[in-house]
Amino acid sequence: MPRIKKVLVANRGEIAIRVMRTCKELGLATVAVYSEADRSALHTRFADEAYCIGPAPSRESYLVIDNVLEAAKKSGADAIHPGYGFLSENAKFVRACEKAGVTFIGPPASAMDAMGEKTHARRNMIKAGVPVVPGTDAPFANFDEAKAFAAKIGFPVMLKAAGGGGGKGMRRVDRAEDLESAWRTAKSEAMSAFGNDAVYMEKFLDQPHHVEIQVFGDTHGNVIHLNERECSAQRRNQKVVEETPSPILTPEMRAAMGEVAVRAAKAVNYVGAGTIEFLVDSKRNFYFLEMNTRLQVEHPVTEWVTGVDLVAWQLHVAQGGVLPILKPIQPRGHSIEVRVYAEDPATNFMPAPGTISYVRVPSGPYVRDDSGVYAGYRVPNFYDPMISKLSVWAPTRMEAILKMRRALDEYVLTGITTNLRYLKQILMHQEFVGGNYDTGFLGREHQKLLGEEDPALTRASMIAAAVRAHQRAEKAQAQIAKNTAGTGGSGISPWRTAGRRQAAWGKR
Amino acid sequence: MPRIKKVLVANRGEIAIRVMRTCKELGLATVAVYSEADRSALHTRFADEAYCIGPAPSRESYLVIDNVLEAAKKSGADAIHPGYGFLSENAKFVRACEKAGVTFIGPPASAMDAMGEKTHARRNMIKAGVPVVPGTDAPFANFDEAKAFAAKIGFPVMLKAAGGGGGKGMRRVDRAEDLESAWRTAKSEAMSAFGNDAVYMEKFLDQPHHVEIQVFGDTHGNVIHLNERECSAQRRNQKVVEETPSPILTPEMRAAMGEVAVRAAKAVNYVGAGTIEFLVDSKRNFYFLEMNTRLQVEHPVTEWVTGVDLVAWQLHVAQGGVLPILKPIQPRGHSIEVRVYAEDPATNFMPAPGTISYVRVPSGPYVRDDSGVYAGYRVPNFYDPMISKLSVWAPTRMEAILKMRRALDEYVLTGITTNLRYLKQILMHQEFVGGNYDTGFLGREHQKLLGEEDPALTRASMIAAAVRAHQRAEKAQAQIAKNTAGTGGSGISPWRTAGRRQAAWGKR
Amino acid sequence: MARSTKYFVKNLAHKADAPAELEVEALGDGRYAVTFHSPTPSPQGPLDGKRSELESLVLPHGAVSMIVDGQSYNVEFDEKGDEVGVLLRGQLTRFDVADERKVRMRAATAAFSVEGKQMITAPMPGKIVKVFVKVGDEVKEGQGLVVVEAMKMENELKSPKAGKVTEVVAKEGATVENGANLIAVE
Amino acid sequence: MARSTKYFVKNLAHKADAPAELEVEALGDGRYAVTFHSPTPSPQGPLDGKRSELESLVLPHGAVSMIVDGQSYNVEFDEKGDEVGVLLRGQLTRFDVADERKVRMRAATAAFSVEGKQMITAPMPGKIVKVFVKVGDEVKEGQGLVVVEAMKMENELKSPKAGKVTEVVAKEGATVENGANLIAVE
Repeated sequence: MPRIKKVLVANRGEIAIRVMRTCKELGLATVAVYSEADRSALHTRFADEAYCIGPAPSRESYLVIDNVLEAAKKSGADAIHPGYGFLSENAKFVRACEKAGVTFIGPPASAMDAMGEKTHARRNMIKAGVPVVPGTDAPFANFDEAKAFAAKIGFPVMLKAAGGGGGKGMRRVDRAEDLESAWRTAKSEAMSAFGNDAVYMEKFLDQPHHVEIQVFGDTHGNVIHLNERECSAQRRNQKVVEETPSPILTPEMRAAMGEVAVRAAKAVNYVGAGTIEFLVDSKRNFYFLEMNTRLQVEHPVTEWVTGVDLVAWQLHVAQGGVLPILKPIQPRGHSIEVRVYAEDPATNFMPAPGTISYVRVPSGPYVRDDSGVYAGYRVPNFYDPMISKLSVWAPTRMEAILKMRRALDEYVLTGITTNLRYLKQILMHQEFVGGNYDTGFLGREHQKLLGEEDPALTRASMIAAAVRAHQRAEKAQAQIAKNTAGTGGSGISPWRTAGRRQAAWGKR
Repeated sequence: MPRIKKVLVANRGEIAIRVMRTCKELGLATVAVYSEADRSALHTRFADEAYCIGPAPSRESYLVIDNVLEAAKKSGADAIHPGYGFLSENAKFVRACEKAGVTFIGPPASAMDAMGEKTHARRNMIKAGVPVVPGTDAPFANFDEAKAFAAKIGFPVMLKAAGGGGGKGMRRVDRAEDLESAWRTAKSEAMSAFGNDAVYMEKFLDQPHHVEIQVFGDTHGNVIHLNERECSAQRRNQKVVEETPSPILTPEMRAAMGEVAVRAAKAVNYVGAGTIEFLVDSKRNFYFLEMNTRLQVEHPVTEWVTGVDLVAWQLHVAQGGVLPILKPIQPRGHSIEVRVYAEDPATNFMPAPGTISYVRVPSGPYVRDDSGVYAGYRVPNFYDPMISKLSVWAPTRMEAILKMRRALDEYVLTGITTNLRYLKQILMHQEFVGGNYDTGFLGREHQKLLGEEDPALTRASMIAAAVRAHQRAEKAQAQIAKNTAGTGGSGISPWRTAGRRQAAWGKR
Repeated sequence: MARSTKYFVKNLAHKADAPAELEVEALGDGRYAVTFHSPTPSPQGPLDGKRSELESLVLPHGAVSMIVDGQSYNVEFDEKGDEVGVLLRGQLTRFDVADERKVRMRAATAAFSVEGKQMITAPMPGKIVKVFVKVGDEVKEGQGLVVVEAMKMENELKSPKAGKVTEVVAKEGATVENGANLIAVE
Repeated sequence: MARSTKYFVKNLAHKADAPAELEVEALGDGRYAVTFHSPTPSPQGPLDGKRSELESLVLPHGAVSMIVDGQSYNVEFDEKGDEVGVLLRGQLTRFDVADERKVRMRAATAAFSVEGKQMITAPMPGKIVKVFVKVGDEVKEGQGLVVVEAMKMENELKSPKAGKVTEVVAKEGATVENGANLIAVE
């Protein structure tokens, strides 16, 4: 394969910056694409070249394959890194890149096909001997089959649509007598959502742990794993805190899950960075959930404990290189990542776009901030509101927790509402500190995680607020005095003075 | 020893922040001291408590033992971390802390005494069997002794004052016929500088490498070393780039130097973090130069490759803890640090204090910025102009160099003159990349390191400058149009308009 | 302005509670004395009339470095309309801060009912600095009608409703008493 | 202002060289066309009259994001007096930038000899906007004497020396020709 010289990053924000950083280190030219809403985004400014690919909505810009490829052609980019989200798991895009003669930095389209569709992936995994959540490996022919199967695996069970996800055609059933009505509504919902009323059944796992294994393959048939990540701290089914090693894994479990993950990846001839997601039940049985055929948001924690630059490996493998390391890498120390969002945890995590007035990111030993924003930047309301991934490393888990708390206290980001305080509360919570938290943790503890006031800090804050008001009044007074003196006193138009005083007070 | 609960950091700027970060992680309260010039400094804002200890000049504030101890008393601090510089190597201060019942985080006064004075340290090391630069172990009784000794070790030689350093009473002598006049001037200079005309002689090492070993001791008699740092990139005898491992060291040399360093530290019953500095000649012989009885500026590179938080260890040992690790730590990967100064390399590194208008620090994988500044901060002209230590880690030296270049390109700091471009040129220079650079490197290559223009970038910069001028003119015009419209046109006072236009143009 | 001013600080997380009263006295050189007075017990702990002296340095980007009894607080402010968010040691607290003048202004505004003819009255003794409207003008809700100066600060009184100006009693430069009729909007 | 303006850009690392001439044309929506004209060959490479279209977005903190033929430049500026430092892809270059009006003003100033009586003259046709001094005033070197408006921009003419104003020919509002006497300082 020819050497890559110029990489177009078909993404935006912090992940585009992350990918470009490695490209720059490797001496590769970088090309950004941007929507009209992202002209001032940091990734547009950070790249060597930048091309506009359409209006703000992503389906008219970042998701338009032709526009991305046209930018690649204009710039002469010989490779495209998709980041995550957008076109990163779109097999059609992979094929279009191939046709255009541009290297897609990711797995082949065939591996995406094999893992992209739920029941298909499930069957592939069952064939490869990978444990999946107990259930049927094909849709039921009729209700009696479903009834018999439920009796066999035991309630609670999940009815799931074979044709698609997103919660549509999905029903949790706790008792046998509720099965028939759930069966009917699931089927009709599946039909209207996917035009396909096929449903299948899985054992319902109550508040499992979400543990995933990072895998990496090359074009020479080598596949290795780079240990696990614990991702059970989820709000509204979205990860907000990730760590590695998982506090619930034993070395034996890590080896077993790693072996299964490599087997799963090999079954679909996987190439590049990928992640096998598992659910782990309270008895520490683990079940295949899905494969993400791309880089993950939480890849920095793996980088911290392995010393590997995963994006550098992606580029290496995309050029036909052999994986630099072929045996398991023992994790060194502990790493935690938090996702900083422009959102308000108190109002059900409502996104809170707006203009950032000031930023000072934490730093110092073993603290890494991957962000895509800057002071004065307006976070647009068209895209995911994640503005930074903050990650830390320390020799032990407890030290990593202490370091992350310190880093969160240092993080100053004003002008918009963020989840920084909420993240700090998670890191302070005894269940998190204990390490045995499941996917129900954040939902269950929501009220507590919104935080309580420290009366001493509230008092200091009140003093600060009152003195601030006083200082502004003083400043306004000084301004008036100055203006009056400058124009000879009484001759000044009161209208003017009013205007100035108001200006001095800002928009209050 | 009692547990430390509150730490006063008797320092300022980035090192104060560095120390406080670890204290915060460990749950220790932090106390800053500040001079009148440092009321707005980041360390004053970063600490839990802050006390003013005097006017701007450090001899009236940071160097006044009584003022520091008074702040410790007021705040109830039970320990003092001295950082580096200021009182960090002052045995009198250590004794004063002891008397005040405050734990000094550093070595005992006796170890400072043993290492603080040059000839004393030299004799102590010779006694301990540590190789020193070949020379006399005591001052000469008369000139004939000196003449005979020079003939024995061979020219060139260095005549050095026994009573003090700083270049005073120091003469390089290349030929036998120059010795007598040098002898006379060195002695008279030593007398007037130190009130002591004793001189001794050392072999002159031509452009040696400066390699140092980090050592650590505890109160239980354990001393270990944490590998070396290569610090040969020096301008005006000050380190600007440091790295570990040293590119010129073999594992055997590392082991040998480490062993000698540990022996040196044990000879003075050393406790805490310390550094044994060596000169290495072209035949890779190494000689004891001096010991720094404190944390070094370049400690982050050691932290990167060992995973140790040296400040946390200092705190641990100060409370009587046993060193957490007692066997050598194999360095993992490679780390480089650069010192970012507010100075102008083109005018002989003249300090360039002033107000920082904008900062965006580099980040991303394995990049660490230890700085003590922020946008809007005025770098005062009373202290060392170092504003940040930027360090990186990578699996190999070449990758670390590439990463540092990327990080330096990312560093945006406007409003004051810095050495950022100069540092980038060092990282680009073939001699540095080759790894075999000695202490003469930066001086020899000075002109080249000031950098050359890239014509393409100069052209783009010219375009940017012209368009910028045009945009400002446009803005000024728009402002005039607005003002004119707002007041009904011709009725406006021309004086007012002029004032506004000038305001719109800033101070041009 | 007065060297000492009283501020009413309401914690927006406890809206039902009465605001705390803080008296701020400028001591010069960025030093202030703040005394807590509170009419009712408060969830912010006992507000006992204790006087704190402090130093407050305004930084270029609008944040403040405040040192109270040796405690150093790095304070960032986030302002949205009349509210101010105070971020201090990782805690963000939202307050409504008003001085006495503003409190009276608000009381005056709160007394408005927006139906029918609305008479805008002076919320405190002061001087009419500016009248923006004349009889017959169409005004929008929230549009400025008149500026009254009191306690050396100016405050703009706004129309409580959209409508037409039917009376203009206020005269620029005139001194008015508390409650004096100024402008009617119908 | 004219849609197209010529700027003289001198690289301060090569002070002896003639400045490059760049014609900047505003195309609207933050887009500009820049054409290089240079009287002499330059160390900045052949300046061949090539026209580049570009987009320049001014960011809140004063930096600029400039995209020229797809190349994205993040540009920070560092201004000190008349000089501007341009930091772009790690290279810092210092320039002196002047438009035609400013160049003529400077030529006028440069013609001054600071000994004896100095007559300040109009550097180009324009209108006297403001006269700051009257006969008999003591002035310092660099003190503003008169403001002349030309090409819709105002420029303040400063005293070349400390001394006394001996003549004031300029009248506010008057139109003056190139070279007209304005003010004498002795």
